[in-house]
Amino acid sequence: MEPILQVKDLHVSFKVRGGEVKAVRGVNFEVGKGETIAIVGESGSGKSVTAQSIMRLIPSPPSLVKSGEIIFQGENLLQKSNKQMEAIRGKDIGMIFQDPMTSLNPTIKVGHQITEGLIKHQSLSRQEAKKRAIEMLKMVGIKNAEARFNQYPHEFSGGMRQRVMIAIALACRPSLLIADEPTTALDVTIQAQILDVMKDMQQKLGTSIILITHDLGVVAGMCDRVIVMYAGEVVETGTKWEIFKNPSHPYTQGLLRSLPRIDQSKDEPLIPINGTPPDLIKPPVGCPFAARCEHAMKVCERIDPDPTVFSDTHMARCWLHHPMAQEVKSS
Amino acid sequence: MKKQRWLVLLTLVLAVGMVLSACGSSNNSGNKGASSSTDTSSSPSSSDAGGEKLAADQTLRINFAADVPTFDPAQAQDNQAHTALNLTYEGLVRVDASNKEVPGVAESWEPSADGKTYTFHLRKDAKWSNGDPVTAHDFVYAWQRVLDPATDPAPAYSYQLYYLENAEAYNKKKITDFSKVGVKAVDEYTLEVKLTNPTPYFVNLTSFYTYFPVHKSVKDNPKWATDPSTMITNGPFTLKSLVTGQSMEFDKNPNYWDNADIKLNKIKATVVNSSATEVLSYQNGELERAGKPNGDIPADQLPILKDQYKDEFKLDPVANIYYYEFNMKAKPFDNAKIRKAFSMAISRDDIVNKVTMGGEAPAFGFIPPGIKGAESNYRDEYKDDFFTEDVEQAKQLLQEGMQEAGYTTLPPITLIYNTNDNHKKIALAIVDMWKKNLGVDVTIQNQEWGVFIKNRQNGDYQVARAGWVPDYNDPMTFIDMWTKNSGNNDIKLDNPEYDKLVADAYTNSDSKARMEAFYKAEKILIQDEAGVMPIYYYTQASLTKDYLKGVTIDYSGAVDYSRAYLTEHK
Amino acid sequence: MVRYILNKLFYMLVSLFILISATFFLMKAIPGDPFQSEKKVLPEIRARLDEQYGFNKPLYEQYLKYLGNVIHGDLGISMKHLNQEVSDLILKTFSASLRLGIVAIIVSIIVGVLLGMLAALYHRKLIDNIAMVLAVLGIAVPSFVLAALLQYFFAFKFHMFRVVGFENPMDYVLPVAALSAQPIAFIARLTRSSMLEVLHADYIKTAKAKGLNWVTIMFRHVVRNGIMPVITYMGPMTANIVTGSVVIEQVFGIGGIGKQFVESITNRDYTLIMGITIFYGVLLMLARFITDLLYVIVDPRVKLSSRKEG
Amino acid sequence: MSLESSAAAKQTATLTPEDFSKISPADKNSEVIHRESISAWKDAWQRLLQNKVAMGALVLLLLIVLAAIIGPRISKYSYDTNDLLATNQKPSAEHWFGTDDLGRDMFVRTWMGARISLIVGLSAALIDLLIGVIYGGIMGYFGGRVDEIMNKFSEILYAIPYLLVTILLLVVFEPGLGTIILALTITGWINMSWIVRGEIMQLKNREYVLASRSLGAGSGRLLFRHLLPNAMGPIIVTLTLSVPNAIFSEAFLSFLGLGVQAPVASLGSMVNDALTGWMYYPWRMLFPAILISVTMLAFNIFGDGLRDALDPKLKK
Repeated sequence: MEPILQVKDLHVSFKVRGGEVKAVRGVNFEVGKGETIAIVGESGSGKSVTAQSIMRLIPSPPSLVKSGEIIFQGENLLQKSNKQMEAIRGKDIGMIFQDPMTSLNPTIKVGHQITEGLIKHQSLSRQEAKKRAIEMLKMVGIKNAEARFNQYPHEFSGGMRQRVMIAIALACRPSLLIADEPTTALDVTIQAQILDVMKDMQQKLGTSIILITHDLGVVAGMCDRVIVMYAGEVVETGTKWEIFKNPSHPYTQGLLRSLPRIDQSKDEPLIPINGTPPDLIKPPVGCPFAARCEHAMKVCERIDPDPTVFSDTHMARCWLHHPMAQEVKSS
Repeated sequence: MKKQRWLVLLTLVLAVGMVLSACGSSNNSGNKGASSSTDTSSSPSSSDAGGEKLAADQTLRINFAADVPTFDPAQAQDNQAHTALNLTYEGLVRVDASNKEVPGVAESWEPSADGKTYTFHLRKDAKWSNGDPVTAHDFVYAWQRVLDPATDPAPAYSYQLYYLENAEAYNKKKITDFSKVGVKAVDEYTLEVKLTNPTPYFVNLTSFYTYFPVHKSVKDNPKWATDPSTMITNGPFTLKSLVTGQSMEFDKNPNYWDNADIKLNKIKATVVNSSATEVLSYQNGELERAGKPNGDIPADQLPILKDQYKDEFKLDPVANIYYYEFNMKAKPFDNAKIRKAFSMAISRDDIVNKVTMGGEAPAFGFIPPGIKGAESNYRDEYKDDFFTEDVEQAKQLLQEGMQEAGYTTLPPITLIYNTNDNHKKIALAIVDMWKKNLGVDVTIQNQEWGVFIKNRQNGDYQVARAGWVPDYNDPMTFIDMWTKNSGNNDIKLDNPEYDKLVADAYTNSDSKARMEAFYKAEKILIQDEAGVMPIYYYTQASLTKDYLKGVTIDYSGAVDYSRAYLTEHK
Repeated sequence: MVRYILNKLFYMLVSLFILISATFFLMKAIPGDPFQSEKKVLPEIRARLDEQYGFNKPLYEQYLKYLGNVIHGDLGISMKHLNQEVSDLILKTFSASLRLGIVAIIVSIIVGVLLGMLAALYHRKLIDNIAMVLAVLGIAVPSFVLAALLQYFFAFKFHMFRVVGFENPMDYVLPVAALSAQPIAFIARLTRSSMLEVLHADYIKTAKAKGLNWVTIMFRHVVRNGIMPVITYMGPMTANIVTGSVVIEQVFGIGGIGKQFVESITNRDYTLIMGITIFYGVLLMLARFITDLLYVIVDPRVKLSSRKEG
Repeated sequence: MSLESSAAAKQTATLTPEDFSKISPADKNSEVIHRESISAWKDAWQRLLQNKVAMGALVLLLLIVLAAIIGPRISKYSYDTNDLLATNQKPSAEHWFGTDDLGRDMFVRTWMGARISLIVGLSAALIDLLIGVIYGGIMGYFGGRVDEIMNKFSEILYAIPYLLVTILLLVVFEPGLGTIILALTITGWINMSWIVRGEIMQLKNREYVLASRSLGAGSGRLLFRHLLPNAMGPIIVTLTLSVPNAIFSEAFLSFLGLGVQAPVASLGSMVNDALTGWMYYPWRMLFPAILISVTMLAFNIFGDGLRDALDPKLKK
């Protein structure tokens, strides 16, 4: 599959009082055409920062891309001027945010929030843009779209607003959609609907999707590949099946264990991951997960492990896969 | 939804429109004054007056600290109205710079032998601003208006006319026939006035605004005195425009009989009640005159301005007195010795030299210099040496007084004054002197004017600040207020001998004997009873540009700008 | 909508009624009356005046009579400015206050919003600091001090303006500056914090994600939402400016209604006190009402039926 | 797909089996995260401590209060003793801040004035707080009809021009500190009550309140143990900002001649006294004017800092 986006060794930091939060520390991944990948992790794991870095939406200062490359359709986005980025945002890459209640401007009619991008990127007239916007609203499953066009965000429910956000993000038919926790703020029943809309739209438009979530349940229904992030690093990547069937990083395992499963017996409790992520102002020298890891070994605290590759698509960064670890364990 | 928002917008537009239209109408009247300021009409005869070259633009700019409450002579009561009415009206006589009566509407007058009847001969060329002649009937009408019980509102100064025979009875509804009142138009140009008592100062009195004539047209229009266009006046100037709280403009009256003597073309007045602003405005060349009586100069600035503007700064002694009243019915001031002790324990020199700094004269009596006596000034004829300041004697008097009244310590004492910077400073200084010299603690309390005056007049006080401005140029105006039944006797002086002296003075036509009576009365008031504590005789501080000439200030401090003029200046 | 306005109107009337009643009795409770002066009015004349003005009647009767007159739109005749209709006096003097007030309000909003926006855009930079120091000074210096200083320096020392006068456009500069210093400061701070909030709002991210350019984002999205709190401040600001103009009118000798009000109390000009009270009351209620309506226009989330807090 | 699979074990050479022994949970040098474990109040306090400008303002305020307390005592002069031989003196070694028009020492008077102004400001703010919290608390807690009626009442009261009521009150009652404070609080509490009402209304539907209620906590306990403490942030901020407001209003009343009784002075009345002659005796206005401005500034800045510290929206 031909990648439309490659993220190479991305480092992003935030300046705060008392130091620099190293939010993203050497992230690598790529997204293929028409592919849906998920970036999974707890809050603060750097997944949102990564996504927003692609769009160059993180405010700078205080944030700063220290190093790395983001190659989109063969061009490094990090070297684009603001003007050039404006031409890419919304047109080639669309984005949906977590909270549909706050992502729409409360004082502007919903329709106009959709047409704004169309008028800018596709030089449509107001009339044409309105036609397209109504079309989009219909596509994302909003009934009575003509009337809805003239309403304000507060007249929409949360789910409906997220549909509008999808319509906005996809109005210009971008080749990549970044969805930053699009369902987190929604009711469970609505979540499924939104995911369906996204899937449906992907089929219709052939868009690649980066889905950012902390919810592995969402991943299962939607994605081709999964990237697990922890403390600013990618700790495991793999296809959906590899991750679910054969999670190779204790953190991934932990995430899966904390998820209710249908085949789970009643007595088997859900197991949370104890502890909290490390302070990224002074990231640990070793494996960042060591402090919370039940399998932690002495080496974990000292040295951050390199990736262990299991297949073309599957890798994890964990000392447990080191040959020596296997020996110690079996001995 | 859409519809609703339109409705909102509509309501908004309507509401704003309402407000704007409300003020639009009054804007016009404001502009009237502004636009007329540009027309400089015929400049005065450039012939020089006594070697001085007149300025081409004879526009005088002055300030009034408050609006003129009324332009109706019958209703006027205050300084502002006094100045304005002196410009717009003229009575039977005028008072000149040396306080002498000179012909006004009356060309001449003569008293009868008993001093109870005056006959005024009116000039034939006196005209109202609309061209009508001013006749004796206009005076009769005006005076009847003042005295008529039906006049609404009742003129508070009607008592100024009580010298006329039966005037008081008519005003108090004891008689209803006005023809019994002592004023009669013998013919168009002869006015005969009968008085109850011989009143040597009566002619002078007719220069006072309550005695001014009023045009008969006012009968049908109760609002005539609020609008320049309906004011028909007979003075040297007419009111041209009036913007409440903002400005007034007076134009020279072409119909005035003596307009050849009137050199000013126009008088523009601002209405600013901040004395600091007034002085700044003067310093900035926006006024030709600032200060009393219509405005004020901040006490803080007096000593500085006195030096900085040596040629422009003026302190005119005026026949007003600043004093404290002791409530003779309230403890501990029901004891004469205590009152006297307090009065003797302060340093009036310090107050005028270091506190007020307005060149006032320390007062040891009650009748100010500038009030006429038998021959010359009363104060020149009778010295105010009723007591001297003496701390030791004051202490002793206080001891004696306390013993008489049976005090070991004095009850708490509060001094009240009405809110004003100058009163405050004086009060603070005096209280401090009492403390230092007598060892007495006195609390001071400032009260808002209305509250203060109510308390004082009701006798709800121990010591109160007071001031008195004469109604006419005779000691009587300072003396008859302390008779038992006088409404102004706030100290509650009750001295039969005093009352008898006043009664005698009323009926006596012999000047010398009257003055003698006043002196005896004053002695009772200040020396024996010590019911009031005189502090100083006022001066009036003002700043006058050196090119402004001919402004006259009368004995009471009232100002007359009608004969003023501007000489050439930069 | 109509129902909302009627409801609002009803409560305004209730407020007005309470205001009138409270002021009436409070005013009558003040010692003194319009006829008092250093020289006491003769008792007979006094009695006649009392009769003419109805002061000899029991208080409740005077009150009911006044209320009746007000309902018929009659504010009566001033007791000090003889024979002048109170309504005339109010309109005449309000003309000056309105001119001063409107200019001050406009200046406050424009300068305040601009300062606030600059400060927000250059957050934590020099411009921000300068703007905020200015804003804070506006809050910290009493208006009567500011007025006196402005007058002294700019009119007297530098001869740039007249000390007294209110006719030419130039005459407005100093009083307006003194009067709007505080509202400017307030609006600038309000705008700054609200702009900062808006700048960090999610929907601004959405707008950026759409690829809109900076200018469009600023004008379509940021400014409109950022100045919304300023609208809520319009009501209190009107009150502030009306109150503040009492001082400014005194210092600059402007014949406005504020000066008139203070004088009317000193003079115990009952009818004028009541008239101005009612006028102020209606004015402020109207200002608040208009603010509410404005808010509805600017913010589609606000419905007329639900009032905003604070 | 090519994964980054370069030298998977660059340091493997130095590793020993010992490195791969498991660490017991007890030995873990687990990350102790401080942020979550401290209470919201301490958290706010720490944020405040970090805000240098706000802390500067607080220190300044404390200094002013201190000076207002001891300032008049360290001088040999008394605030109300006249010295007519030494009026309007420039600042000197004898009189640090000069003297006024009656020769009174300006240093003592300035600090006495500060004392009075602070008393007025603080008392007015505290009374506003008391009435506002009770009234607003009742409105917010009971809601419904009670709220509707009480709220309408406060709205009606709020519609009455404050200046008017204040002036009338000051003229009706005996002038003095008490009357001024009364006049300032007569409508001052309304704003506070609305803030309290809004907070309580928001809070009372929170889970912990519902939980507490379901456990049978009484109204009083709920209001005072659960609701008010949690509404304290906005209340404190409003309180801080209403102190300078009251000080300013008193100054404004002084300008109209309705301030405190002489010889007692507030900063406002001193400025007003000096206003007519300030161009000749600038020190008489300068010291009290600067002090009043600095006080206003400090309260405002500190209030802003408090708001920032207590506002969870700005938490990073």
